[in-house]
Amino acid sequence: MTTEKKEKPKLKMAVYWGAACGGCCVSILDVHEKLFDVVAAADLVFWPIGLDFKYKDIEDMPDGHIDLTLFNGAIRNSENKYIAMLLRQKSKIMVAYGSCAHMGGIPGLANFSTKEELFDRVYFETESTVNPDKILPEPNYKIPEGKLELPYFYNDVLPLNKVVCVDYYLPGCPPQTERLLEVFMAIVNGSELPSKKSVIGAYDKTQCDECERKKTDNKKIKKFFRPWEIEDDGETCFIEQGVICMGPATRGGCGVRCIKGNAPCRGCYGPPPDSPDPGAKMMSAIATMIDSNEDVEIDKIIEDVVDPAGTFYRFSAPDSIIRRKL
Amino acid sequence: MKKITIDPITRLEGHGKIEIFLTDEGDVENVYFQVPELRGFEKFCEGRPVEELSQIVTKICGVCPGCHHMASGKAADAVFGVEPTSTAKKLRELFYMAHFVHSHIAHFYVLAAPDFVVGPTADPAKRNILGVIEKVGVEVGTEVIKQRRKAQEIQALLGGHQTHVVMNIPGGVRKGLTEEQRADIEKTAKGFIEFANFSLQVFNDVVLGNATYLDIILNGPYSLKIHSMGLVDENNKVNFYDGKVRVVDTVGNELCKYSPKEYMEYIAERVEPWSYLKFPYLKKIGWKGFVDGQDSGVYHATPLSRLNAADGMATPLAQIEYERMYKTLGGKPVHATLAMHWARLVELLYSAERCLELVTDPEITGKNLRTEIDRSKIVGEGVGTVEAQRGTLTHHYWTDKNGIVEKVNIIVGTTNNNAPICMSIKKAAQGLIEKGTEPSEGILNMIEMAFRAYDPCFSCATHRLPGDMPLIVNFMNKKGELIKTVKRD
Amino acid sequence: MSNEPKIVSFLCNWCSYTGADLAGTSRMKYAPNIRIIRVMCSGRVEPTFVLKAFREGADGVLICGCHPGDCHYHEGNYKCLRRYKLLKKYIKQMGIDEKRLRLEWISASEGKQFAELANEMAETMKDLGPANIKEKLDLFKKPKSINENENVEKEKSEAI
Amino acid sequence: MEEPRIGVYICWCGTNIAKMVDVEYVAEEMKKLQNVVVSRNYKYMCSDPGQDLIIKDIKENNLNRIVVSACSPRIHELTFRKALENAGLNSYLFEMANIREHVSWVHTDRKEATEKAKSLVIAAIKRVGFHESLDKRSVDINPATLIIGGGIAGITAALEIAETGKQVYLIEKNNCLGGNLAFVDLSYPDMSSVHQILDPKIEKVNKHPNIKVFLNTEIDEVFGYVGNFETKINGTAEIEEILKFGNVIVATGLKPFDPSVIPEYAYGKFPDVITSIEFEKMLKEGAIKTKYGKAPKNVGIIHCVGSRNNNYNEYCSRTCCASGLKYANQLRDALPDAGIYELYGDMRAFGKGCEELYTETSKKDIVFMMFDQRNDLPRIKTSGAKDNCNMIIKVNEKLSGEKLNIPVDMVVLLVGAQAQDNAKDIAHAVGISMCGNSFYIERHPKLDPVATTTDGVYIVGSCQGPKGIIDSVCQARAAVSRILGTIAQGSVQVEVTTAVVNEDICCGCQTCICVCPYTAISFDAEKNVSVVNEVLCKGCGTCGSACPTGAIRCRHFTDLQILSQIEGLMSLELEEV
Repeated sequence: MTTEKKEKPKLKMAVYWGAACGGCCVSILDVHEKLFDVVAAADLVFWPIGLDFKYKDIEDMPDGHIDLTLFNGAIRNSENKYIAMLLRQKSKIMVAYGSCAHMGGIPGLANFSTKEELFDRVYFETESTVNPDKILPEPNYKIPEGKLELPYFYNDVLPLNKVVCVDYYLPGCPPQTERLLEVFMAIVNGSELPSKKSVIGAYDKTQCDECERKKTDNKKIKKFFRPWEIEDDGETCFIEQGVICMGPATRGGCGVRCIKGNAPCRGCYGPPPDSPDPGAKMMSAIATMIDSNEDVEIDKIIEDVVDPAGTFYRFSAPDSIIRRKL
Repeated sequence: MKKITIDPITRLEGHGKIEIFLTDEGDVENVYFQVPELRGFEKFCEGRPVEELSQIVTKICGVCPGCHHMASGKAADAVFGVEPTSTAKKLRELFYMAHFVHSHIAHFYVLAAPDFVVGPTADPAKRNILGVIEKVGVEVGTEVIKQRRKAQEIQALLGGHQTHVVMNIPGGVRKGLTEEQRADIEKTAKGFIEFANFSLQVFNDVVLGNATYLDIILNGPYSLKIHSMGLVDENNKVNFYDGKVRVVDTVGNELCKYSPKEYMEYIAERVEPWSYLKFPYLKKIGWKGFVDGQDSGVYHATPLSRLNAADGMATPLAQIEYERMYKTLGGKPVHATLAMHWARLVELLYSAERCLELVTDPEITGKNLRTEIDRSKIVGEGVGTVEAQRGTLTHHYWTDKNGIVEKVNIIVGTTNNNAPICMSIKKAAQGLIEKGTEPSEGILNMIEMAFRAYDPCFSCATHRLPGDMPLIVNFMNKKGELIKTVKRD
Repeated sequence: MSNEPKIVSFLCNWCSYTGADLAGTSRMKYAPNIRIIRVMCSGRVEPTFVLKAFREGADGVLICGCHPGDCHYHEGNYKCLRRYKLLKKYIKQMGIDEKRLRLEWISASEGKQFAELANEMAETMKDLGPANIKEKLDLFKKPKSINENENVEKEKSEAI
Repeated sequence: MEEPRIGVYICWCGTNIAKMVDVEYVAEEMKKLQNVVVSRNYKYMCSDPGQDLIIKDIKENNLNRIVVSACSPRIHELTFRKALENAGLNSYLFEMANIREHVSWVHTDRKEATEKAKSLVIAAIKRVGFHESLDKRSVDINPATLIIGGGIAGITAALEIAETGKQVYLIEKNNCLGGNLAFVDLSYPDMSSVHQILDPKIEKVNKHPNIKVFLNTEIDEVFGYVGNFETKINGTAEIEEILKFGNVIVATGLKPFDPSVIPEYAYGKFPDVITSIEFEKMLKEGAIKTKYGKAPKNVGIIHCVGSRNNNYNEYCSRTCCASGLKYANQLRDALPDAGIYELYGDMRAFGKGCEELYTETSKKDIVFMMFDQRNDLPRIKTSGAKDNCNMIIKVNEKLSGEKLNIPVDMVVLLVGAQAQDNAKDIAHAVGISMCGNSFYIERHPKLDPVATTTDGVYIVGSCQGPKGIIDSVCQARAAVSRILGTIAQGSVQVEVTTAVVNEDICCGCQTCICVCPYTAISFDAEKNVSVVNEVLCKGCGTCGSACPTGAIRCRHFTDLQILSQIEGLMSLELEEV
């Protein structure tokens, strides 16, 4: 009797971006030589940055046709949202890939201002803009030849899970390529995946666990410093030098890359499990470290925390409890 | 009227959409290139400490984060009124050269080569990097990936983070270079130079050696007579990291030469209701519509324009290639859109050579990485300009006395080319789509080649990777009802 | 009651909660807007709780702890004070009126002061009017399926 | 975690709650909530039938969560927890909603009060769903007892315990035992000599094999929990000693009011204006003399000095009136012809034999005069050249309404009682609370007057409020009986609502370590995680709020529990089931 080895069917994979910078896609490219293994194991059925399939192709697919979708980028407009829903319907596994899809990411900083403020600045006020007729981009614009359409621009940036159900989150800005490969191979080899809705490709422990800088229990802060105000010795915990670092409230997995570059962590890997709002947790921790019980002195010290929202919610504003400016 | 929609334009970073309107007779009546996205960094950088911006703005584009990091870093230096130490400057430029090497390699082999090496109208299934590899051999393919990786590794080493760099800090850089690291980079840099030369050889043999391609480049519907912008050093040689902005007109005379902080006197941006992306033009000439020629305010900022705007290259080998290019293409300035690919390779060689210069500079391993900042000397305004792979990039910040950002203005590389891209596409469409006939796949691809040449980056506004291009062409009647769909597969 | 302002209040077990109990045993009357959550120490109160309260529809949040120096756990109330001050700076950035968040010291014997505080707080909230934070943040509904996706008009209203 | 099956009980508390809150309606509404299996209302939940109701339901409907909505948990939480235990349910699967102190007693609009009560109960229900069984740790009782304060209360307690053969450590901050009583000559109402009562006791204490006395000693921090306390003390010899004990009695007593702050009485200005303490000394020495060594012809005794007056202490010091009468008698015996004037606010001769003493005294040619001790204190002035007396007391006599000038050679000020200056330090050291006047708060004013909210710590004597000898001794013995009770049991159950570190999450940032007021958290460099010593942890939860990762869980006050409580509090309409 002969047993012929069955050819494992190739994984159907889609990659799409909402409001994103392309860094996530580059992180996929950064598999470098492994690109060949990836191509061998998976067919990319949709990847606007790289492949020429159109929305129509997706619409024509049967539901659940795609095995794995890596959705990167946040939801900024009606197009992002439509494609997100389309891909959700067509995909078995929907992964929120990267900080923007996971928590809103940097585009989410826009939630600190309203859409109107944003448009005013970009199309009216910017110094180099000449716009006497106060023209703004319009979702439906009549031209002599016919009609031109643009997506609707939403009031706030949303993480992917606010518009569709997400199976897994693969955090990072962008995700560390090694983490992606681990996850990718796990899926290809059909090895057992963690429970739905959980974060993959990152550790449960936060940055400090990996961070090689010297840490002590001397977490007392008399004055906060901005990175350029200190002579960083490259060895002592940033916080113990008075510089705010999101490391303690941020999952490991990136290889403490920013800290290795002598820059404090800004939190792109998001919170550890069961931490409802990493910004609030970190605010609580940092404030606790303030080394004073005197009303006036505390105020003085806090003056140097120049931008709480932008510091503690650098990547997570749209996914936080108060997700936008009210 | 018929309307052809290409949506999304694929193989580009960020989002793009081409609308081609045909008259009932089937002539191309008009072409619109739309950018359907906006993120509004100009607004949401407000309120942040200015030193944080160099890390925030890299997120404008994950393909050329290094450019935004550098422009931002320089703007922040200006805000704080500090000059980086000379070691810091050299480290930054070294990083930046590696950034150019990786990007230019990627674009030429992965994005441009398919159209030439494999052929513009070749079987789409083969018209991608894998097709290229088939033609030139697997070892070349592996070499491409390897060289790009090495360039990425240098960025990771100096930038801390290979994509979203954290290198700059006002007054300098966060991290220095050790001797053995330097030695490694020196080896790598030599490799770059070899590879750049090899790439030029490939272009020479495969493209220039092929009469058809040469014809497409020189006589195809791919030329646009517009002004050229580029950053030049004190000798008017091409420089990516620093210098003055120079613009030469369609016949090669200097229109203006200004230091980056004066940009607002020379550049203005226009808003169109059908695109989220603005359209810059030369302020002194003014906006004359989507038209080319000496009297138009439209300019481009691309590898080709950089070479057009300069008097030469600052490194010997690149200078030779520079001269050869213009000789072959019949003198300066060159308006053949597709010559951008050649120009890009000349730049690749320059970047590689410059990389070696810097890494062999004794100061590069210096320990003095940062100039102290004196709070009392904070200027509160700063402009930072560099040449991004895709055009002149300017960041302009206003802050309060503590360096907290109050206003931000950004003119991104590709934005410069927004109008030219629209025009090139229109021109190509008009030249290629024949009256009454439904355009073939090859034709549509050749239309896309028009914008592909700009290596446009629409996340900082596009770019391209391997893959073929099935395209849906919708033919609509005047009421906009769909009459017929031609699907290419 | 629904149009009346809602105030969530975190009281430490040893001083403030006992103080509020005293207000009760002394039959002092105060506005019913305040709803009390007991924690062992004001040092347990973290920004997450306050933000959650606002998110769920509170118009105001009141934190009470032992007087400085009187903390049952030595310094918990100081930790609370520090977090409160930073949190205030944050909510201001997020467009929540600072007056909606307040920290006061109430000892076990200050039933009267607590009653007055409760009234004061209710008054302030009435002056400020409803915060409507819940309403504002609930605006975006997650559609069940693509077919249920809101029509263009809805999109428009969201966009504007 | 198993699906919660919640029982909800709304208490009427007679009419206390029912008159202001529609308890039936609230109970009905709660039935709509998910996981609520039974929802009842009852007249007195804390009564035995009330508790039996819960126990019965737990058994019949196998409930696993209980919410009682009644009075303050500070009063009856323990009662109901016991009930759960009796039904075989872990006592922490319980939550209380306070709709009496925080609702019915403070609001006036029934509709609003009912709405508020509703949301408080919903919050409790949402919270209890996330409660977890916590195993109470039963710990052996160390039979030794620490007594802080060597006054009559402390001494009495010490001897009581020592007599049963148990060890006592008696800490006294002064250089001798006896406290304030040691300065007193005779005691009222029977005029018996104090030193005849006190001195033998002191001697017995000093000699007792089971009592170790530390003079000139103050404690700074007591660690641990009921049954297992310990403290470091520096005795006179400056040698550090570690004491271990199972219970603590705080008997730090009181401090006499300093009258120099009352301008009217010119204390310190006139040498013959003296305090009751100074007068007792005089009596002990057996000679009542002015500064010039003469026997006073007229003596004034002023009551309520520093007491019952908003500028000083609002409360009554309880012992002064009787002491005043005692002095009148002692003066009369010593100076048969002297004029004796009692200036009082109200004569509060309460207690066995005291009213009798008042009557007796009034027959002894003593002039009693009443003044308004709140708004119109008597004023002591210098006498003129021709009046042959030391000073003049100007007083507006309240009953006659006359302005009187009383010539006196000596004035005795009946100074009130105040809490000790270091009352707060002691409170912190042993972890008990103080009321407004820095006197310590008992667990329950009527039902549990000597215990405190901290298990194993008792308060006796004047540190809880001004007292005479009798009350102090009663309290001391009461506390002793409680302590001997627990010692007899040999073990006691302790709270386990401490903080705990999830080692899979903790990143070792060590933020929590310097946050803990009890140095209960240490760093395990091996595992790179923080570790909580549950013996030292008092469960304040500050570390939990400081932890940036959420690795520290504050048992029974977890993020999840509090966040869901907030949701409940704010939930507008109830989801149907």
